[in-house]
Amino acid sequence: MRIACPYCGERSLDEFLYSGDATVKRPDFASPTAANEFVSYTYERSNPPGMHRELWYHSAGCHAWLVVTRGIATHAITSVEVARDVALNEKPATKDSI
Amino acid sequence: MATPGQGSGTGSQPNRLETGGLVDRSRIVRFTFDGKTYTGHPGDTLASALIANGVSLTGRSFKYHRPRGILSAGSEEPNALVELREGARREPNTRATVAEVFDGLVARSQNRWPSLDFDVMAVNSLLSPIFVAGFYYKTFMWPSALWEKLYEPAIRRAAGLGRASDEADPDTYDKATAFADVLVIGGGTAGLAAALAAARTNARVILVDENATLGGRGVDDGADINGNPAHEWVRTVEAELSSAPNVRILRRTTAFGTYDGGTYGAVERVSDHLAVAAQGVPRQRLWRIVAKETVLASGATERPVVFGGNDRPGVMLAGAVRTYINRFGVLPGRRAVVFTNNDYGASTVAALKRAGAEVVALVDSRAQISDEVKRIASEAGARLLLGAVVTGTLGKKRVTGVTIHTRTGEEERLDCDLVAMSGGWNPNIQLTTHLGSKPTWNDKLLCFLPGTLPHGMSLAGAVAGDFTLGKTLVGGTSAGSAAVTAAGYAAVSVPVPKAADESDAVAPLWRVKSPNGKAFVDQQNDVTESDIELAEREGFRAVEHLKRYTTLGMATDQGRTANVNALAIMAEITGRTIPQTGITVARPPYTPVSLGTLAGHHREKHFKPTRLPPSYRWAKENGCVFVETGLWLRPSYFPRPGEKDWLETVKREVTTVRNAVGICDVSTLGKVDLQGADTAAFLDRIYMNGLKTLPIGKCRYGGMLREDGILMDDGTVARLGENHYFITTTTANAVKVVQHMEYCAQWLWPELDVQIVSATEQWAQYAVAGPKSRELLQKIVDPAFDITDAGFPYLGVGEITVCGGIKARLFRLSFSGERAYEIGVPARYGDALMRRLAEAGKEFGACAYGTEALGVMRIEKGHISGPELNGTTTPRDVGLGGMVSTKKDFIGHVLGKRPGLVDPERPALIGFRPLDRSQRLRSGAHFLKRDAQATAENDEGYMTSVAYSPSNGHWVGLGLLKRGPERIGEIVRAYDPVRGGDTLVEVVSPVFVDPEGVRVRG
Amino acid sequence: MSRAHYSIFSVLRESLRGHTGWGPAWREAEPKPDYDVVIVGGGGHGLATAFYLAKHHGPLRIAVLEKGWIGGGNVGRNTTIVRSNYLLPGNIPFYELSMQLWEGLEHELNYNAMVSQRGVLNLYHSDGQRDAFARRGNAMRLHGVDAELLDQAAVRKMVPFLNFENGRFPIHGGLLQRRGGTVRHDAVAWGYARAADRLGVDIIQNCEVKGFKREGDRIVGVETTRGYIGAKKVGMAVAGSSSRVAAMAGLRLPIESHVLQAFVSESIKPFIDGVVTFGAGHFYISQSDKGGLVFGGDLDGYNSYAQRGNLPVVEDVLEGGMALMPRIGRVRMLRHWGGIMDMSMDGSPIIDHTPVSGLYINAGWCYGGFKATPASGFCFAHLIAHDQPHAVAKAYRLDRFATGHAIDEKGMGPHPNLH
Amino acid sequence: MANQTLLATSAFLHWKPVKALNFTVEPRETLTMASFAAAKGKKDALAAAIRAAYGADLPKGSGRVEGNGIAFVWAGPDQWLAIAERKDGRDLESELKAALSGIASVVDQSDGRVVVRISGSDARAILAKGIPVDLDARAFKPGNVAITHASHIGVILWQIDDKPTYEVALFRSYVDSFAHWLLDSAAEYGV
Ligand SMILES: Cc1cc2nc3c(=O)[nH]c(=O)nc-3n(C[C@H](O)[C@H](O)[C@H](O)COP(=O)(O)OP(=O)(O)OC[C@H]3O[C@@H](n4cnc5c(N)ncnc54)[C@H](O)[C@@H]3O)c2cc1C
Ligand SMILES: NC(=O)c1ccc[n+]([C@@H]2O[C@H](COP(=O)([O-])OP(=O)(O)OC[C@H]3O[C@@H](n4cnc5c(N)ncnc54)[C@H](O)[C@@H]3O)[C@@H](O)[C@H]2O)c1
Ligand SMILES: Cc1cc2nc3c(=O)[nH]c(=O)nc-3n(C[C@H](O)[C@H](O)[C@H](O)COP(=O)(O)O)c2cc1C
Ligand SMILES: [Zn+2]
Repeated sequence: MRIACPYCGERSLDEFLYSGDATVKRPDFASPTAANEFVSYTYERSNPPGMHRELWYHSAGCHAWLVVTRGIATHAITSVEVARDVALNEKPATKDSI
Repeated sequence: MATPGQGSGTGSQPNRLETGGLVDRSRIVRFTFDGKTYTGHPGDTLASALIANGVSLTGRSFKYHRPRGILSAGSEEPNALVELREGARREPNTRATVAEVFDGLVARSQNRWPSLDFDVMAVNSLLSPIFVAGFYYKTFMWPSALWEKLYEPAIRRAAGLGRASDEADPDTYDKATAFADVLVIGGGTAGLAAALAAARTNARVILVDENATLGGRGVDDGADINGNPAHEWVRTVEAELSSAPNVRILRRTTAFGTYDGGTYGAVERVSDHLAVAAQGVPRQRLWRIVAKETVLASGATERPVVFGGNDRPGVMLAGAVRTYINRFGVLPGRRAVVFTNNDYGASTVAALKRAGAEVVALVDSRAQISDEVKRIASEAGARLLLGAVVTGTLGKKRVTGVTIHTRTGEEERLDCDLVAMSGGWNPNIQLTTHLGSKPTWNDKLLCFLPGTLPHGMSLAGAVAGDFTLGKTLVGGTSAGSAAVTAAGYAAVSVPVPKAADESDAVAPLWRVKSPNGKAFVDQQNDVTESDIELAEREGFRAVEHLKRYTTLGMATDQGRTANVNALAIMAEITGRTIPQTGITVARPPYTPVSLGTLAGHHREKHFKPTRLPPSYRWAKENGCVFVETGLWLRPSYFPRPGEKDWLETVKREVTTVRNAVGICDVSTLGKVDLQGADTAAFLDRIYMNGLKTLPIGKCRYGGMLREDGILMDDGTVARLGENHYFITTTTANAVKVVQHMEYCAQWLWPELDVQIVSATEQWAQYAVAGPKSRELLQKIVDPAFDITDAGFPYLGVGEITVCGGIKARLFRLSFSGERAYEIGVPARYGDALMRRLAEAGKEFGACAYGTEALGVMRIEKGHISGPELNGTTTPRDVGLGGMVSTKKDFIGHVLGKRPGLVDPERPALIGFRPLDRSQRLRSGAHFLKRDAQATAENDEGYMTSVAYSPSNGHWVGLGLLKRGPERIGEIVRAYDPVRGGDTLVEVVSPVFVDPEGVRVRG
Repeated sequence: MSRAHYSIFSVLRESLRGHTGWGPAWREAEPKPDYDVVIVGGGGHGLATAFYLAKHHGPLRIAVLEKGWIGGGNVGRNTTIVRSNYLLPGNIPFYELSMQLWEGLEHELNYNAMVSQRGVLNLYHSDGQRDAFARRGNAMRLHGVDAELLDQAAVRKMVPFLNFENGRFPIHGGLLQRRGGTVRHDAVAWGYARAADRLGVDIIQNCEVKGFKREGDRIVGVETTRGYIGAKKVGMAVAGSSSRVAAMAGLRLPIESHVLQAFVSESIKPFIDGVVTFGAGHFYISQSDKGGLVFGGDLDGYNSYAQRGNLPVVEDVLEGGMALMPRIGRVRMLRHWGGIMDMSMDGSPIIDHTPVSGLYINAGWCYGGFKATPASGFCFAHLIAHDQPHAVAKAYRLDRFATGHAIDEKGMGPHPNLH
Repeated sequence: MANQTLLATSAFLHWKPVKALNFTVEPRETLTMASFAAAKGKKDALAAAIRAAYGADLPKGSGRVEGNGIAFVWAGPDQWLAIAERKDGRDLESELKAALSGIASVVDQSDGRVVVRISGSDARAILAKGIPVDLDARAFKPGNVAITHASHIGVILWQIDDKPTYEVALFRSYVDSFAHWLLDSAAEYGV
């Protein structure tokens, strides 16, 4: 498998570490149902047979976290995005400042 | 007409033709087989050289120990497996058909005793009525103890083919990555045509072929291209490709696997054709080839026919017979029967005739054949037996004749010493299926063709079902052009060479009904057609069941010559079609690959890189004993002359620290520099304890959790400036912590302004610990800096200079519980600083100490380390519960509160000492109540760390004990049956030295 | 003749008549309209469950539905190691029960699955690792399981062919479980299938479950590629397909699917007797009765439903191999393949009810479920029959992640690919 | 004892100099290096500051540029490694800190990483034995940078000229293992 890092170009699998589902979002710790939400966030996975959005880390390369969309049954990769950009786009603007 | 064995110089090779073949007749090489010396020529394979010398018995079969000879002329060979070379280079199961001969080659037959000619185990053949497929599942069950004692050892003694060497492989291997616009796999006529078309565009082309010479079957068949012998065309193309800078030809290189993303694994046998690899040259090389486009031109493998005694030496694939004649100039037999179901029989008849053999008969299972074939047979003086089949072979260790079942139902015997058989061709489609694609059956060509191709792959030649020479050239040229266009180059038109299209007509013939004797489907694994019938009877009808039950196709050849016949027979028995029956999954490698090649450089000592700390040299000079910590070699202890064991050394080191001063290289700790306006907020979300209030110029101990509330790492956090922090991690977790921080910064909280840089290697860092530590440091710290307790109190941090202006960082931290500092200097000065500290420390009685003493002192102080931070403990478990903030969000906050993690029954950290103070403690011992039985129900925890405490004069331990902190004073058992230990220990405070913490503050 | 007892006598008898008397090891059953219990998945666990249900909890009308051919999943592609050398109290009794069931398996099934207790040796390379193994060995001994801690000399004596002299990570010793060993993988599936069939279980191949039918909160049957099949209770034992099958019932599991590769070398004369695992790299090895070196290493590292591996892991595994035993350099790899692991979030299995009444789950076996096959079947059968977990499997709850009772042998936390 | 200065220890103590016909390896010992990363929202300001100070345009993606007596090597998203000769006590950490105050974080790397220069017509073939990046002249040119690994050792690699000459930066502690691999790989080329 080869992953096209948006920064480094296409590299072999052994430069990357897989790190799970990119669709689960870390819940708010102050939510009244935080306990359940964190369990679901941390442990439960759809693990679908089709396309999967998942996190990879370019560990032996540029250290960027990436969101890779990949067919789980085919290993075919359809997109590789910079995780930081994805996260910033998905975050509500109000949360941008702390 | 060439005649065997009469020419000069080949007199000792009775079956060498006088002319012909591509071997180098000007040179002679000597080799031995089973101790006997023979000669051959460069360019010979072991098989061709054995044939030249009239050797036809080359091995014994796996199960029945039947005599076996050479079936093929290629990598599909199931029978002629030998042990090659000797001693440390002994190499089992090498196919004689691909091993090139060289001067001094030593080969041995295998799986026989005492000799190939007389093999005692051949009695198995007599027992073959019992040893049918799957017999052992039904037997050897009673009495059960005998399985391990008797049956299995007996089975194992019989198991295996060749012997692995008893010594480490002395040869070297390496690996390389190559990138291609177009990769062409197979250097037959199709592959050469494809490579040429692609190469002329200037695209980067890699051509691999598993053989030493290019040309493939076109050369083997002695065909003509553009009106000249095929090998001349091959030579011209090869010359052009060799001189093109954009082309790399890898000969003796097998593409063994197709992997995701256009990656192919290939193995180049760089030196296998030599007696010993040249200095510095590897034996073999693993190529990872990354190709934009790939043309697979892997050709086809001929199928045997399943008939009685079809495994007898002298029965050979017809194509192989042609190869031996045309490529090697040897004649595998003088009186031949050709047995086939396709028009290619004619070319075998012709080749044999041309080589001077007598062709006794052409036996063709088809009732009708073309006039052209008939003409060739009659020209060769061969009897034509149409609609007839060979049912059995005569002879013992070599065919002496065959029995024929004629069209009219008669039995006939023919004398012969060679049976050239062909049941049709199977395209070598394996590389198209490695990514899961299913092949499709072709009813006209009677073979499986590739199904959906892997991304970027196209086909050329016989693998695509283009079985005729003319078509391979047309198909190869156009596949090469198409591939190179797809790779982004403008194709150049290349003239297609001309060759005749011989007929590829074929009719089904998988097995001969009512065979005379055992009819083998998988020759290496001794699977017969009756085994297939048995499997069917017992319900193992799915092809994959058939395979596993009979072991069909599971031998070293992976059933290259067996699988299709087998499933066709299964289809016939079950009344299904071949596509309904299906084919078993092919897996990499295409042909077996040496394990050493896959490891390359990374073996033995060089399995993983070794990381050396900055003062490694000093430590070495001072007799240090090192210990592997991850990839690092860390100083473990520094024995001095006269010390009788490590314990004595460590005691001395500890005592020195506690009473004077010691120096320890702690450079391997992970160090991370964090800067940015939001760093404080960022760290606050990563550490379980509050860090926002940490003043500039101060450090604090911190702990990080995983999101599940379990401790991940601990270390110190130093604030160097308003927005500048410097943290340390444990050596083991340095990489993991950086990865985690990047995850948090890039994915969880990308809005924060924080920059994370690993600085582990920038700083050589030394712990200087002991009551005299400040005095020692005073001697190297430049006078401008105040390191008095007032100016530089406990937990202070400062950027200073030492030794006249060398920049340094000083931390007042203590793992040992003594007054202590950590001092960091740029790594290049590490070794010199260590020397200087040792030198300057002499007057205080200083010594260097290593991880052992470090461990002792942290245990004496009740500090946690790796054994407590084992991925299953919570802060509370290890006595850090008080540190956990309840006010802020941080990773692990929410899940850390789950009932299972705050259960008061969870074992918690506490100290232990032996009741009998002279006794030794061992970590890994489990705790039981004093009077409790040693059962699982009574298990109350375990000892995590122990040390001999010089300060206490006895062993001390830390451990996780149920409600530990509540049980101080209780006596429990430390039960250690795996080391024969069972010690009464007292539950005590985990702090064994200076419980008030006075000394650390000075 | 399909009910023939297997023995040396029946084999001898058959050998006199060309083995024409053997019948199918199991019937090719056609699906009936409904069953008391339907087991989804004809792997080791599903077949064992059916067998123990029939044997201990009958009479019941039971079917095993297999989407392909039985034994084609992980039971047919694993490295065949069986052992009960676990660390945590949630695991040891369960795996020990399994070990004991292996020990009597041939007679229970009348099928020789070649349970071979040739020992499992885990090497250690540091003092820390030694102590961790001591802790484990002691835990085993407390549970009545055999464990021995060997020093270097003892390891040398036992497996002299390892690289003691020139290693990157020195071999200091090993933890040995003599009762551990290997079992002929395919024979486990076939043996259970045959034995279950003899007790009346319908084994239905080429029958893929495509959906669950519910009435209210209760399961009433399954939709399959061979039509609807009614069932009072449904047990799923589909290993690598667990998430997919559970999703049909609307469940999200604490599981990710990952590829694990396995390797076999060409057949060579036996020289490795037991199972050896390299503690400083990802490599473990044994030798099959046929002579092939059977070995493996780490997961490929990413989730997948494609039963194949990638090249970097092949290299990584062999680097471990050549670090540990450089004399195999000239032995050749014959084949490598992949299997889909149902990697749970703590690396331990799940045998439990689901929120859907009548639907039971057996999953999360990671790369250690082969050794569990007998106990898994035994306990799953117990659960399905009694609606109560079996005593040795009571820690394998689905809600353990919510309650904080994860059973994390490796201490890797919620990272399925690291277990 | 006078508080004399400390002498630096070479990271290349165990190296033997390599000079073959078509392959040379030369440690570069006299460098000062610092990494710097743009503060949030300061990328443009950073680029401007570097341009002003050194007359160089920071490479946005992977690449290496040279300024006045300094080279900037891309070292990851929004991160660069500045490299210069360490003559006359030059110290890039303090120099850059002064130039980039408030717009980038600067970290000294002069000791954490070491740089090896590898040159000659056999270099590509030798590096291909451990570096899984396409170094063919068509794919990788002077000024190109790759962060990758060489035989399990993390490296930043860039090309200097068409000879070709490359430089490889790696963490200091790996130097001996790196050398072992490199020389092992070069042996086939008579090195
Ligand atoms: C390479 C490798 C090495 C391993 N090594 C070991 C080892 O050494 N020791 C060990 O203990 N364990 C090992 N394991 C793990 C072990 O093989 C598995 O945990 C165990 O086999 C899983 O249980 P099973 O046999 O029931 O699974 P499987 O055999 O996978 O059975 C599940 C069955 O369910 C079927 N199925 C799936 N979906 C459906 C559906 N919708 N309808 C009908 N049927 C369906 C599948 O086709 C499959 O046959 C290894 C696994 C692999 C892949
Ligand atoms: N008429 C028939 O029935 C018939 C049938 C089959 C073949 N043929 C003849 O066979 C030839 C087919 O030409 P072609 O070029 O397609 O095939 P080929 O057999 O001539 O060449 C294929 C080459 O690929 C090599 N190869 C195969 N797999 C490889 C791998 N994985 N890695 C490296 N090398 C590999 C083989 O060693 C061989 O040299 C023609 O000469 C044709 O006449 C005829
Ligand atoms: C323990 C074990 C031993 C094996 N031995 C062999 C063998 O000797 N020859 C062989 O071809 N395959 C062998 N295999 C691999 C199977 O052929 C097959 O690859 C594996 O069961 C996975 O199935 P698949 O490749 O059809 O998907 C073995 C598999 C296992 C689990
Ligand atoms: Zn990258």
